[in-house]
Amino acid sequence: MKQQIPRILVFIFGIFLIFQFFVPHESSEWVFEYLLDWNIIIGVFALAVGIWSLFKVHVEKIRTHKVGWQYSYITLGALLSMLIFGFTSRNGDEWGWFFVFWLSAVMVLLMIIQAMAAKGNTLMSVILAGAFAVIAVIIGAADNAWAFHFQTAEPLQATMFRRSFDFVLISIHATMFSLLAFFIASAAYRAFRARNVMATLLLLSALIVMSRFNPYLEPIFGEYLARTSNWLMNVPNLAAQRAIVMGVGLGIVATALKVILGIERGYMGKG
Amino acid sequence: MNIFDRLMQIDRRWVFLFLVILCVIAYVADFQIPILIEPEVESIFTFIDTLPKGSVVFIPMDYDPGSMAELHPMTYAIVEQCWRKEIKVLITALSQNGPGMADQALRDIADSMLVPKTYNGVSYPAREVVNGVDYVFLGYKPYPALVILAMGQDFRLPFPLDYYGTPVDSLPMMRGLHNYNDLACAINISGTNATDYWISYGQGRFGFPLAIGVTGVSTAQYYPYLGSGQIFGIMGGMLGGAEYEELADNPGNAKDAMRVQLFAHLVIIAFVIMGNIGFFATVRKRKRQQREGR
Amino acid sequence: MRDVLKLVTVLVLCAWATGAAQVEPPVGDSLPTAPAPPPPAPVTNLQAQDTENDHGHSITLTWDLSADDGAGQRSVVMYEVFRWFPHQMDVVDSLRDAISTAQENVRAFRSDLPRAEHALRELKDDPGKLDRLRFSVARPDDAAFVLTAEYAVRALEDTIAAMTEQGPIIASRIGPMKDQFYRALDQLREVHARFPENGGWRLLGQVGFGINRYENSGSKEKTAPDFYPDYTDLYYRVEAVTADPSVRSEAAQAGPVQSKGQWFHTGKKPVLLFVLIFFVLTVVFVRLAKKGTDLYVRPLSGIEAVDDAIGRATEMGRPILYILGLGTADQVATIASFNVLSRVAKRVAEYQTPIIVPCYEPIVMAVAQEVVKSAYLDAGRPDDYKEESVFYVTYYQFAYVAAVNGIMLREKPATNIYMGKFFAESLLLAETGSLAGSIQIAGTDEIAQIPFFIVACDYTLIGEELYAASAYLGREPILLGSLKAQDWAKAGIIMIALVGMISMIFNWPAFAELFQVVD
Amino acid sequence: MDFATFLWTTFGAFLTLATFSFLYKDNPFYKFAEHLFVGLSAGYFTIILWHNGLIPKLMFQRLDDGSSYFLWLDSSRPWYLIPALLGIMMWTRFSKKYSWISRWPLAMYIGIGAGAAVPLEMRARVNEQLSAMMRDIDWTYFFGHGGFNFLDTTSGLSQLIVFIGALCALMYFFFSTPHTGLVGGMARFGIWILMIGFGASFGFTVMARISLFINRMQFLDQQWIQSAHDTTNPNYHWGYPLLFYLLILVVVVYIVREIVVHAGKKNTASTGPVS
Repeated sequence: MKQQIPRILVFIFGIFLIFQFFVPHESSEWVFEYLLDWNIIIGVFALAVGIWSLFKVHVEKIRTHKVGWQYSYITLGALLSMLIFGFTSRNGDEWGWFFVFWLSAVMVLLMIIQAMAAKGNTLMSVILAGAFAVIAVIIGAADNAWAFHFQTAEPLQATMFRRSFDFVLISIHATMFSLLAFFIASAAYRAFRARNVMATLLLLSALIVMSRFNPYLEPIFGEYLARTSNWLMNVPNLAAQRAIVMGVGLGIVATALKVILGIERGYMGKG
Repeated sequence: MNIFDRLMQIDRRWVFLFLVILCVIAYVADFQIPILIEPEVESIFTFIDTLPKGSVVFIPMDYDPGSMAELHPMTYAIVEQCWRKEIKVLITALSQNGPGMADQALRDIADSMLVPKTYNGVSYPAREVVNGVDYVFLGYKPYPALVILAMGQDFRLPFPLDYYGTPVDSLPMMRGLHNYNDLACAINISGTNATDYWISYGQGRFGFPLAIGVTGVSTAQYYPYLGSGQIFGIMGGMLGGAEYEELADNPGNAKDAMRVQLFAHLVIIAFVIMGNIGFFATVRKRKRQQREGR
Repeated sequence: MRDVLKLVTVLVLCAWATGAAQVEPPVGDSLPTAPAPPPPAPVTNLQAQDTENDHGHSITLTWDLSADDGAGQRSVVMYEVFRWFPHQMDVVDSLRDAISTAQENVRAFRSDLPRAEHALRELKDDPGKLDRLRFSVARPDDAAFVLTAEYAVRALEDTIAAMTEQGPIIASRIGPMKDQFYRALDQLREVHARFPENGGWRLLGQVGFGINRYENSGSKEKTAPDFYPDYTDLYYRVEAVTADPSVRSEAAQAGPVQSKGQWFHTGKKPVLLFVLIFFVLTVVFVRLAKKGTDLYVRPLSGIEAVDDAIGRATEMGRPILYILGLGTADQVATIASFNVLSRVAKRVAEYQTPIIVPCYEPIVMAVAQEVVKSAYLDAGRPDDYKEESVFYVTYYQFAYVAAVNGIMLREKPATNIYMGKFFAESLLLAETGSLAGSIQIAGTDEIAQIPFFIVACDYTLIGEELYAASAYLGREPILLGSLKAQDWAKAGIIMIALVGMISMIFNWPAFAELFQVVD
Repeated sequence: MDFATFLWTTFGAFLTLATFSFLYKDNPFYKFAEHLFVGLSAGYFTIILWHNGLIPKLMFQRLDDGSSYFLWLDSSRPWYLIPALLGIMMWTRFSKKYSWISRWPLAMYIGIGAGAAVPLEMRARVNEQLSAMMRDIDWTYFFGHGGFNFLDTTSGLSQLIVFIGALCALMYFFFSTPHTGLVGGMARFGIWILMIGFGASFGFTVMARISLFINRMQFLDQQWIQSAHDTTNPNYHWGYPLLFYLLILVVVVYIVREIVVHAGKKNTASTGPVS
């Protein structure tokens, strides 16, 4: 029951979608779009399971005092804050009691974590969680300087959401990405050693392409460097790409067919 | 542990420190360096340069703040070139955290349009760019492949509303603009693999002329599609952006970043050569020991 | 084989160098200039059929050019295409517009009402806030008008009253209008059949001189303005028009013709051919493998490294880090990674080494949890499976990388395995892993990232080796059989490419066209 | 730049420096930035998926005929009940006992993905590339336009090299034949072509990575350092330089502490820096 039905479902949907590609008729297109909607909706529901797993892992880390458990409070606090910023927006220009509401909501979260993570007396944190929750609800209902928006996409333009995206998310995102500049240098230094023919070819073509735009080498090599790196990108690289693209194409079709026909069951856990 | 062994095992953090110092020095001192133009970039510039007034260029900006550094110069150069030549621009952002950044970029370019400029000898008056007339920004929808397929039928299918929440039908520019057949071309500026979907699901299925502006890392990956004619041009990373700025005679971030690029590349090449010198020295030394040892 | 190739190339070179004269392209003709020409000759042999390989709602018109286009008086500038529309179509269009405007109002009421009510409450208790509130109110259009708080309050009260009272009425009228609209749509078929009573010709579009083809394709969505139903008798007219629009030829008429969707896309035959051949090859070789024929498979360094990497982890008592990449669960690279994970998890269960699987996407996490749990079950140690070994991090590329880098440096795993789709973050993960001193095995089909894995990792599976990894790890005959099928398909493609290229040398393109996919 | 924005910019600069400190070693600043980033980004994506993915697709459409229904439960499109049920079946993963039920929607999800991929990938990767390969070699300009020019990428010779290179690289990926004799020779030529191609694409991307670092330098320079000392700014006051030097102080203190600790460790036991 647990194994057969999933495998039958994969077979039915897989075969149907393989042949749907060859049927341009209106109804087949309609079913194709409808099935793709299924995947989106399942994806949206699955997000809740994901957030729950994230929450559980960090609470577990706090409970067992694993290395760096203090930082888990920051992750869960940031998660709740972003959700609050994402569902609220101010009506006018004042903030009213918004920040007090935000703090009390975060305190409710901390108390819940304390209750789940604490081994001994959880009564105290449960009472505190209730108290802060009451404060948050009162402010939420009474304060009309800001409002909740679950149906309209207004909060996406709200200040706090925009600011925490532009200055926090973008800053760390772009900096993590720029670490690559250093890692590409250290990887090149560590690995580009002419140990054998293959490594030498890798090294030489990399060096040529890295000095393609170098104006100071122009008097020595003239525009041969640029032309050679262009040739390297358009001939050997093109050949390599073509072979890999075709190989991967066959690999994808082979794996997909194995999964649909049930030959390969690893994805469902059957080793 | 003679000099060559030490050359072989420099701790990578010295490499990092040396790279930081040199890049900062190159960033602070400012002098211009020449830029060489590649045919793949020139074909995009001439295609847009020869478009008549009022045609619509579709620019799917599928990148996020992470690859903003390499791709913003291309977007700024192309969108300004279109607006200066009164070509309308339709924009989507299919990368999940791209819409905010794309919206901000459009506002920047619109501000720079308020100043009269001369490019390649042609002088353009200041012009107020109006949302809904000169450009429409449709915003983000998840699952790029499905959105591209749906836009083949009609832009309104995945985007009943534009990014700012106004219904698409009420925008003057969108009247008569239903799907890819009503566009002059599409220039996909992307830092994600949405470009693969644009090539196989978009251009592959609906056949509109497509050019791409991608990050340096994935430029090589798309050369086969240039070879097989599925796309008519490629702008690769910062260099592609600098070349387009050179062609459009509109110097921006890309051109003056090329100076730092030069020094950084020299540092990396130097370290690679040092590593190899150390490597060959130790190999020769080990061979000599083996010969003596025997 | 090599000297045959050399011979062929040299032969072709000599043949080419001697012959190959270029044929001059025909000289373009000049634009027609005639004062008031007599009407041009009409279009001949006008045919209308249903467009091939589409989802219906599309008719293709083809005709022979008018005698005066490019020859004779050279007076034809363009062709205009008309279609016969019954008056019923106007009813349908007007209903459609009425419905969309009604929906527009309801949407506006729903978003403006709360804001107006809020502005009214604010103004009532403190008129000074006038300029800081966002609301839209009807104002008299003389320039000298200054918006005062009292005026705003009165205007807001009126708009709110109007909205609350009219809103439901308009909303309630939408439903019946929709039924009327769909009933009118259903009558279109027999109304079209009663051609030519109560209807008229309407211009569809124009094509330039020298073009003899026009495609009239409407949308399949009933709510779209250019929709027209399938299986309905349609009539078309084409007129040749000169520079002066009033001077035009008589109309050539075609019809009745019906549009319909096809059930098989003939242009995609080569793809179907390849898929079926591949299907047959896979089934044949899997059956062969079941009968136990011995199958040689070349050694794959990356795969052998997996076994002793897990051994190393057990000796050092350090965990194994398995990263499924940034793909979603419906991408085949991620599915292949699940298969590899199930084999690695089985071995890890046997050696009782801890395994850490940080996941990027919730569904990938769900499937990975199932895979690892069943692997522990297969290894006979269901209770060793720790719930939090497979967990969700975040569906955001670089936050995921930051977290995984942190895990690498804190947990110091003995082995990092990267299998699946990787993008710009591949080098970040690999370099941090080497910083933490772990053995690293990577496999991806993202071509742009393979060089980084080759440079930074100890073993790398290139492109399709990722898809072969699970067959190698499991060593099950039927999986090795499917690898054989893949090789045969590859050999087939190489043969087709060779024959195709040589056939093009002898400029006989028919063979290549066999495999050309037409959309 | 008003003070609130400058406050956010300084926080952004702090996070930038904290993330860069990862190059030195894993330290509390990096841990803070990492955990903040994970929490915020998980929340961000949930919000984006709710507003852009969930609402327009499912709930918002219900408003057009004047009345709104709860997400999918709506009479005009009852067939959307099925994905809703599948979604709810996904929620069985919350309970250990019934989590096997979630295998059904997962199986459909993978089945739809795998099924859709087979023809699309076969067409996009195999058919298109095969047709692109089966094009004629340009014999008239076999040795390049304008006299012998090996580097001309559109010359017949280059096209021949691409053709043969691609075939040999495909040969390299043969799994079930030993790489000996002719196949071995062609496979070796194939892996050489692969390595040259990978080296070229590695070299090409170095520039992309450096440009990312340039962007961060520009952020720190133009938006943070310059606006901290931009006296022409109307609402400039003592707060700006104070924040700026406060952050500089934190950085300097950390560096000095590391040097002292490191020097201390050096003369006790000469271990190199933690590599």
